[in-house]
Amino acid sequence: MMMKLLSGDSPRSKMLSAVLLLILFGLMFAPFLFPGTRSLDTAARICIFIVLVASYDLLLGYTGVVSFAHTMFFGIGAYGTALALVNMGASYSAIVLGTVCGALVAGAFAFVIALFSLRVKAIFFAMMTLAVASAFLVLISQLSGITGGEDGLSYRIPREMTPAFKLIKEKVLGVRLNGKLITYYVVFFSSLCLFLVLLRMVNSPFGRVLQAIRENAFRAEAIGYKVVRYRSVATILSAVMAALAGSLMAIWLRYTGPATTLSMDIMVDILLMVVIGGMGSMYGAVIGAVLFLLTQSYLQDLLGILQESLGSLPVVSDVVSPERWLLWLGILFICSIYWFPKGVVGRLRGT
Amino acid sequence: MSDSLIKPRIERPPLSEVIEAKAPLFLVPVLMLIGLLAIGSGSTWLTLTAAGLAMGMMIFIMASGLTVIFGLMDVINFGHGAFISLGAFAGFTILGLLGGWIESPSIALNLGAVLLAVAFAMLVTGLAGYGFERLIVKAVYGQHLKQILVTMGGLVVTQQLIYVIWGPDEIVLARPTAFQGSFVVLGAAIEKYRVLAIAIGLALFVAMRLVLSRTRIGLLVRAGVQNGEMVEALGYPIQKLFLAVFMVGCALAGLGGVMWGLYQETITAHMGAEVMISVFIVVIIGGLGSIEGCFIGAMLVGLLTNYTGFLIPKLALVSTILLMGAVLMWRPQGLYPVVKAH
Amino acid sequence: MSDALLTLKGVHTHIGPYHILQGVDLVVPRGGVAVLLGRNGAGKTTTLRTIMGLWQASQGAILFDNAEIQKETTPAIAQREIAFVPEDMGIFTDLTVHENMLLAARSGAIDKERLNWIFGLFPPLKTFWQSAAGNLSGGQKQMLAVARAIIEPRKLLLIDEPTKGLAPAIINAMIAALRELKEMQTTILLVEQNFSMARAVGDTVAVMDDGQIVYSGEMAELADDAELQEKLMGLSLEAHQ
Amino acid sequence: MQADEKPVLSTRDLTIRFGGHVAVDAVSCDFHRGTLTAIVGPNGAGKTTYFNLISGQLAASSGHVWFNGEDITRMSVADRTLRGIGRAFQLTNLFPGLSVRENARLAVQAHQRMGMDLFSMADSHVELIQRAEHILAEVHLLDKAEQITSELSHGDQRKLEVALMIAIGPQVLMFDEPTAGMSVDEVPIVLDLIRELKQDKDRTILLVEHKMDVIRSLADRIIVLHNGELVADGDPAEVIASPVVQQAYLGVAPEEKEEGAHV
Repeated sequence: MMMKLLSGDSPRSKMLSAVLLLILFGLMFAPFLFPGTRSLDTAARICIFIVLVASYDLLLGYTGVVSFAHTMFFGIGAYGTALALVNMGASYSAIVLGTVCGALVAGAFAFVIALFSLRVKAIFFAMMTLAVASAFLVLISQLSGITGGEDGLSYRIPREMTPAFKLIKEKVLGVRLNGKLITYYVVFFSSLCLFLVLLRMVNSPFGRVLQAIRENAFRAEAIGYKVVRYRSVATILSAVMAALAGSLMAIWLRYTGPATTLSMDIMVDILLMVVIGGMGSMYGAVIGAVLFLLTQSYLQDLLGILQESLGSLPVVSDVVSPERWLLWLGILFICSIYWFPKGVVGRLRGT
Repeated sequence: MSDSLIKPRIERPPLSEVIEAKAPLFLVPVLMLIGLLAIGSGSTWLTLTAAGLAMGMMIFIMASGLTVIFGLMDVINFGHGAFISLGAFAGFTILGLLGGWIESPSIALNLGAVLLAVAFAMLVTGLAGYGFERLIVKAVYGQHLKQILVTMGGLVVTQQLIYVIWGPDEIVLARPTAFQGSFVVLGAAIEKYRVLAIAIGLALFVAMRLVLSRTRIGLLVRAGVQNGEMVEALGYPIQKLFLAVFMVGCALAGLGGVMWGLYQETITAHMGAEVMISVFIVVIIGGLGSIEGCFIGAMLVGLLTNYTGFLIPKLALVSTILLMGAVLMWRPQGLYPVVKAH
Repeated sequence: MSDALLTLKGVHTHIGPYHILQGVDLVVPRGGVAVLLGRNGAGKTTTLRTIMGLWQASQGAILFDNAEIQKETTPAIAQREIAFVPEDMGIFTDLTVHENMLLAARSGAIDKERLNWIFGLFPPLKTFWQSAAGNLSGGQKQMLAVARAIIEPRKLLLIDEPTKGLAPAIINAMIAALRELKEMQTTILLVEQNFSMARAVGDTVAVMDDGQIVYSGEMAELADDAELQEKLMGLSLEAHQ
Repeated sequence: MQADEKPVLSTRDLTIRFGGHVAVDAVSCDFHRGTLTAIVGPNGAGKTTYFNLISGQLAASSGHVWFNGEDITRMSVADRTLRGIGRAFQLTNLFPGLSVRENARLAVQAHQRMGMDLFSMADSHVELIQRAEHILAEVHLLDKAEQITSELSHGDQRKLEVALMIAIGPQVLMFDEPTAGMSVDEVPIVLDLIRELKQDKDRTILLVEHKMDVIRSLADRIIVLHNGELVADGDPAEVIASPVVQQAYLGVAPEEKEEGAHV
């Protein structure tokens, strides 16, 4: 049963299994284990980014295609849901309709991009997606009449999903059972399902073909797989999954703007998460997202302490200043590409 | 020796092929004409065209380094944008120190300050390019996937280092006095700085073409683009050539950075990454590895951005994407591909 | 062994999983034309590329002018005055004939007298001096490839199948050129599949098969011994007639 | 060979030009079921290019390729493969990071056209895996099924190369120098394999090979390419002995006169 859920793709390492179980447990009981708005927000972001990063890994790690348009698809999903909620009011049907439309539009966009550029060199595809995604970002920022421009969109979601809604009056284990909690679990279980679906996809006959294409596209074609078609489908699937993650983000934040969904900074973050966690393994996405977001939220505190103790040295204190955490992750990222290309997961598996 | 078989013979290509080959040359004039028809007003059109050409020239300066590096080494440096920012910051540091020169009404002092700033920026970015090539790029020649990732990592790290050195805030600096204001030509206001940018861009384009066609280094670069192995077998260390070209490419990014910074009068660590979008579009339109294609592509993007920026402001960047799509439908490899994208 | 310009001792070369050269021993005497024969895939091209440092020998020694060169880079080896004409000719097709030649002249300038001599050997090069090399025919490209190698005097020429796919008249032009070079005491290591070409210019001959030298000796000996030829060429022609 | 039977594969005036160079020049040839045809010729004669035109890696400049009465000249590599044209490459061409079993399984899966199955578990298709293992057994690789392909010896990689070709259920099998770069003791294994494959009279085998002893022991027929043209076609013994082959391999005739003039 367990193996079937994991699609036969076991972590293959005691250490990795333990870490994954810890993460699962931590996220499942996050509201009770780590009470507080900030930690719940971090937990929800982790759930959503696991899906987002895993869907990116489908493309980068499994198919060997570098795309910089992943945040565009993430944004399309988020804006789809957001626009539906803004225009149709806070209803469940708006959420469903927005999510479905977002996913469809993302898939269609991905199809067009694939049509144009997947026949050519990886570099070409990377440049093209970067340009298209940036133009999309600018377009969204400028169409302020529809998208709210730089300010983004704030909207209401159904009352049952807001903090104002109380499930029961009493606190359970010191935690108030309100609508926010419900939303968290909606996010958590949706993410879990999406992740398991992705895990199934990469372990399906289709997923194996993607790996074959990554290993040797020429030969994949010569045993009867149409490489362009498979790459296109992978691009579309990855885009749809990213859009669904975007919808979850829209619901969780009750706000959608360029900075939270479309920005190139997020694209870089995703890249860092995939590579540091481990390309070509869905579990790498989990580890990468957890590691990165925890660092983002809490390492700054740590570096802040470090900086205070080094306060007197001018350059050193700049380099370890809390705002410069990305510098260190960037260096870690480059090092991992060179020295442990299978990332943390590869390390834990001892390969 | 029977001469019949080795008799000199070169086939003349049919006229249609000649026209097809030259067709990209007409794109810029055609776009200008369409712009004139769409805008209607001659003086507005002239202002926009000057602005477009100036913008195109600056993008060309930044893109030329990237495309030459790609042609020769098969490396696309996604961190190229970091060198644009780095150059801008280095140049602005010098301009900041020479504040008196900039504010003085003397053209000589103004120009001197700008030249010093440019020289320093190119020096810094050239040296940074040396480090970048040795530390980051050298180990991933020929591995595109890793190359994209690793140079992207380099971009992140360099941006952060800029923050460390210059602080997180943007720097605002007015242009030297002599380059403020505009000329009035045929009733159209043309900013002085744009004229300067066009002049520098043109000079660079001509200089690059001359270096490539007339000098030994240029000969080596052109040969290396085609067959690096044979260049080595003729006794030239191609790794050194790679390094030199990489440094020059980065120095050009630095030059472009200073010019772009002076144009915007504001610089941020992200500015390079932002301009890179146009740079990539230009390189794709021009065809990977081609200086001529890059030049035409840059002019097209510059002009189109300014025309649509005037006509339908919200679609300025999107229009260049559409242009890219159109060019790729016509020529899937770009206008003048030196390196096949397959 | 003072008369040997180039010596290979037990050279092994691996390319990926392939073990191509499996202990090659080869001597190229100073001032002579050594021919390397053998069927496709025997390792002839790999031998030349290994000498040039384009592929690294995994084992063994390569001595040129009494110096070990097997660890050196390709440019360093070329600067020892070795010229290489690769199998695919390595023409820079976007460059003109002139520019191709100019690049091969490492001193930076082309010696006029020598150039005229080359024009005499290969007249089409003069005609197309300013044309893009890509417009030349296959035979003309091959002429350019050889001309590039001899634009300046070199100690050793490595030439890989200069007759491949060429018309007889051009092959004869090649033979004439190689004979002139031979008279000028240029040392040449020539890879060939075309035995008549080999016989026309070779002093010594080595035959390769499966990554090893299976025969080496004087060309005259092999040329006279039909039985040996059959055995070595792998084509027992007369046996079936 | 039944000459009256319709050919499985035929090429008609098949030509490809690279710039001015004609690499394959109007080659017309029929290949019949149950035969093994060896294709010989000196370096650069166009043998591998001819293969590439048949299997689709290169697009013909003119002429046609027919397979079972269908014109496949403009078809993609994948479509030709699925129709039954299998190819073992000159340079080993596998999925290096995957296991040997997975390599074979992928080829079987392609043959069953199951690549677009998104939601079943690849490992749950037992019949597929069994078929893959059966094929691995056929090429004597079953005991190495768990190994990562890049770690195999060169000889074993060549066997796997053949396994991938068999797995796609081909009617036409194309071997491009199957023994190139192999050590002496590995060569017979591959030759035996080809011999076994030849037993199946439904299969048509095309073989590019240089070693004449190999050709003599395997081929029913030889065709000779020289400078892209088909210059000889027929019974092995006759073709090997023919002057045209002699000339193609040993050099050009005019040279003799030249020699006379100089010596």
